[in-house]
Amino acid sequence: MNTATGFIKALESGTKHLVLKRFTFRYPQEKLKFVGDGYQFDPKKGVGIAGTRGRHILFHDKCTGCQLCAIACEGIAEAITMVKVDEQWKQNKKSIMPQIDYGKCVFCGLCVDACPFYALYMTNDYELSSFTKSHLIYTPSQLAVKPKYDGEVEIKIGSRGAYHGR
Amino acid sequence: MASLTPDFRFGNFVASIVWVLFVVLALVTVLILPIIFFTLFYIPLPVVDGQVLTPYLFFSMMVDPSRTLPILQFFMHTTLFKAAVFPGFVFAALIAAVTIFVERKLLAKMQLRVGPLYAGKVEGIFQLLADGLKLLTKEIIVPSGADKPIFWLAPIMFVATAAAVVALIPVAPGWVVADVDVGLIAVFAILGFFPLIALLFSWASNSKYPFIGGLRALHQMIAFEIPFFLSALPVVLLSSSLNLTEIARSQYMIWNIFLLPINAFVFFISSLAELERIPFDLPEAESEIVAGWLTETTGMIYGLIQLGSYLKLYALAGLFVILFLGGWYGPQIFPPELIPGAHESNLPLLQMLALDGVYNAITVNSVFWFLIKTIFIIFLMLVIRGINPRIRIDILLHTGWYKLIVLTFINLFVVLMLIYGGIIGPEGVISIR
Amino acid sequence: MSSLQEKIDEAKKLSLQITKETEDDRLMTLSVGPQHPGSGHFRFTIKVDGDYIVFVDPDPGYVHRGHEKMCEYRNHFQNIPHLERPVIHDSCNITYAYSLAVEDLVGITVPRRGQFIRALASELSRLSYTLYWLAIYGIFLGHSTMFMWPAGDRELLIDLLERLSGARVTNAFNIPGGVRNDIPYNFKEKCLAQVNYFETRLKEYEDIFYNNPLLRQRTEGVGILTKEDAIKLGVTGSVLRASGVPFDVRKVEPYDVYDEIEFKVQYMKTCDSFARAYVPVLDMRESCHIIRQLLDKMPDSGDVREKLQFNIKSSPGETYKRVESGRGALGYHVVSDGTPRPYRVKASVGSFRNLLALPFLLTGSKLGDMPAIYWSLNYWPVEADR
Amino acid sequence: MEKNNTENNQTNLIEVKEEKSNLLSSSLINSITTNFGDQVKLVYKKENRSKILVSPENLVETALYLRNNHGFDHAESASGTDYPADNQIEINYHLGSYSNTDYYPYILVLSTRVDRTDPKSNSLINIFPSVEYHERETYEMLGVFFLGHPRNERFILPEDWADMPPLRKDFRIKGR
Repeated sequence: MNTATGFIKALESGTKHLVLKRFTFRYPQEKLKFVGDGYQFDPKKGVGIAGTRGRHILFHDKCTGCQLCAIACEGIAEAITMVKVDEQWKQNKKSIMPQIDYGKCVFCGLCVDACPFYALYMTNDYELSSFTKSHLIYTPSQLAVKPKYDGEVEIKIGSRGAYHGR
Repeated sequence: MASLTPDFRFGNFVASIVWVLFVVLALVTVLILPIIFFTLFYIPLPVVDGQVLTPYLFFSMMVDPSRTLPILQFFMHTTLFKAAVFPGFVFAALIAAVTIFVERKLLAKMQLRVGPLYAGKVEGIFQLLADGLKLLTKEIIVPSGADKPIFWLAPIMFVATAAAVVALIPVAPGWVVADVDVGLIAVFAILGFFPLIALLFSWASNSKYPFIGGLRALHQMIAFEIPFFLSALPVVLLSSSLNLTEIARSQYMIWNIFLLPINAFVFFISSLAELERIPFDLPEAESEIVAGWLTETTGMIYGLIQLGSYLKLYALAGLFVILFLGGWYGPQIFPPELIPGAHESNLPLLQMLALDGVYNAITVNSVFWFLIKTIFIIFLMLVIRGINPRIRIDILLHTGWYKLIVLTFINLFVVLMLIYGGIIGPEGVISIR
Repeated sequence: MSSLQEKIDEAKKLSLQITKETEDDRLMTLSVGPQHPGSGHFRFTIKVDGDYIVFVDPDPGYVHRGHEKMCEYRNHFQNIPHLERPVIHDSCNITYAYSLAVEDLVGITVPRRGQFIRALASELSRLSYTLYWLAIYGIFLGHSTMFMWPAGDRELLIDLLERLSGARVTNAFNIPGGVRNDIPYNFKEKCLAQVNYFETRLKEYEDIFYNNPLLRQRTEGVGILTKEDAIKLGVTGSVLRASGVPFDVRKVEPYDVYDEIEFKVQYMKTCDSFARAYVPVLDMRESCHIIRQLLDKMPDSGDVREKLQFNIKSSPGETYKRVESGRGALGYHVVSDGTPRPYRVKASVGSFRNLLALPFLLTGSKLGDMPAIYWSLNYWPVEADR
Repeated sequence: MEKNNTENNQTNLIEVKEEKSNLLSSSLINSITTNFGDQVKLVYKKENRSKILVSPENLVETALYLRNNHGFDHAESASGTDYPADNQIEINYHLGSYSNTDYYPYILVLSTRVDRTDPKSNSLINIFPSVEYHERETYEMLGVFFLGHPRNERFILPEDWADMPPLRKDFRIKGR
């Protein structure tokens, strides 16, 4: 009889789930809500600020071309190269800024930790697919653009199980 | 937006479609129509309503509503229609398709997933069509060293055998493709071909995993064939007939499942094993032997075998309904006429809408109840797939040989005692007729 | 005359040879992996006699990436992102051990709040790994529902890790000196709610999977690894605990804050595949318990990270630090020669140690038991290859 | 001149370090030193960890003593470290115990140094069966031949590996 009760319990558990809410959400129509504006780092305190590690954002008015991000990346992904930019900034004598190859980047965020000038942060934008590998290389001017991302669903726990809801 | 390739031109796309249409039209006018007319000229044409059904008459009848229904009625009672369309292949294939879709959605629901979603806008109802098209366009890879004739023949044989089982299942009084007197035995005889096909195919594919899978299929089949047949025997004793229509008729008052619950249980388990569905899907156990005897299947070969196995699923669920759930009997819920007074009125359009002459309340009711019961059984089989892991081969053989056979024998003797004791049976206390 | 005798002898020899060959033909060699659905990135050759496995030869290395060699060319911080690659589902634990080793070499202690947060991250990571493992165990035994439920419920924990660290699986969160960032706003309530809900899901797993008679038939009494054999083979983690040795690094050698946390070391004495499959579920319950305590006892404010230079130089010496990962004790033996880069890193991982039990258990068992035994060993091919 | 410097660095590694001494460590080390005397050299002693260095000839003997008298029943890992400056390869066995509850948190590193040009060492497979794959890995990664090991052959590396053992220090990674 132990066998029978085992089967009946399994059947009960399985059929119970027919009325639970489905857990998946429709991705392109709905997107996940993230905590902040992306991972940031406060060099004074030496700790980061929690957030999603998506693609980077580069503040041209703060970047000094010190290459610390490229040095940090050297042993990890070698995704950052310093390139010459046409702009003239007082703090950036050499006029070089990071250019990031997202075909190589592993989104560890250690370059953000390395930047002492609040110039390189990460954003919520993680949708970076493209048809060619060359499109994955983001130049400093592309990195300066603040991405638009509006996710609205997050995990909710209700009487009919956990689900993704607004 | 990002789904189009950079070199996509809409004009080229339209042009290619127009070109294909033109080629098809040209071929039809030049080749296919003459061939059709030549053949029609030489074959004898049937007589409907006292007129020879020439193609011209046929087309004219299709536009004249008053003449359409007799033609439909005539075609519905031809053997070809029965075998190919209604209780036969197309009907069963449709149910198989619906079963596949429902199975995917139901399992998805049970597993808190979505299941098919995108094909066909509404919850992915055209997913199966998309899958079928995909399988059709896929390359068929024949392994080197394979026995090519058998490798090509086996999937077709599989579908044909499954369709042969379907042909024996009645769905309503008189609606059966082959109404043979040894119906039940014929069903078991045809079912006995499946492991042979599996073994042949696995041997022909010249690979190790299919070979093991084929052997497993054979073992499983032999272990479960005997309880399968023995569990159906008491039903034959009770209704004193092997004809499936007769067996269904004998349950007019009491369904067999109330008299023989253990038999029904054994039959259900054995049919799961016969179908190689989840607790018993050893021949296709993917974590042990890749995909078992289906390892070397590709493209439409795989599609045909899937179709065959779902046809078999429908056939066995139908057989369960015929044997234990009283066949097509159920309360009459359909009206005698679809639109009351349509037969008396002389309005052809109204008669056509009411399907006068074609519509038969009893038949429709029978088919309805048969379908409801069959779907319930299929649903049970699907749910069992969701909650169980795979069984091991030695436990399976042990279950088949030691438990189920003994159970069916005991049950058989109990039923015989009850019949001779005059409790159940044709002249028993609990009368069936 | 003699030539005839020779011929007869020759024929006898030949026939002997033929019979010997036919005897060998009884055995069928099956290659399980690397493209077999029941193997992972791993291959083992088995020989079967009928339905019985008579010979097993594991051949790992399909995803070997020279992890230990790579460490010698990067500094301690740069090592973190690639160290977690072998087990991205358990990334917080694998970097935890390395961080402990580096902190020991450098000679710093992590702030107390940082210790709590990284213990929390490692517990979440362990839960998510165990669910992934459980999902694959389910599908290996042909239970498709048991594949989908843990894979779906894992989202609860992945979501928490994502909030905490910013990445879903490759967290790079535990680094030498503490953690990368403080917990975000409103994290405690969210974490508590989701972990509590997750704990109720474990009952459903038991109903549909562990108490299912078919599963019991398949796993109970299968692949018995006795206590003596387990000790002899030096297995670890849930495999060891299922064989009746209550060994858990968090208990026997508490690192960071684990000496303040109350939990039981769950172990079973039946030594079979079922025990090895069930001990991780018991562990998951304990992990939920630990997470609640960690959230409760965590100091409200404070530093989370000891500030270290990017090119921190460690004193020459060597150390061996271990943590309890999802697969057992995970130790890092780090040798330093005073430069910013480690001189030699050796990872002693649970998977590699449990691999030794695979031929031992599979030989003599049935082919149908192969997935039940293989995946119950809590073996992660990528980690074993490093 | 530079080479000399590095050599000094390397030899510095094997200095005795007295750190926070532990009762367990002390009793264990005492027991070993009373038994083996100068044959065993203590490298470091920390809380729950200690490392001893023995000569290759005494390796089996020491391991046997540790297993029989102290309950070290398994090896967590067997690994090697290449010291090209000393022309030596160090083999480390991280021994642990599951049968002796006192030694649960304890890891004893049993190490030996073999010549780098022709590295050969006695296998501990008969004493600790758990070192089988670890020693095999050490063989292919560092080229140390383990005498008495049944399968000194390729394990993790590709089948067609024809280069030198990759964990040797003179095996360079491309581009670094």
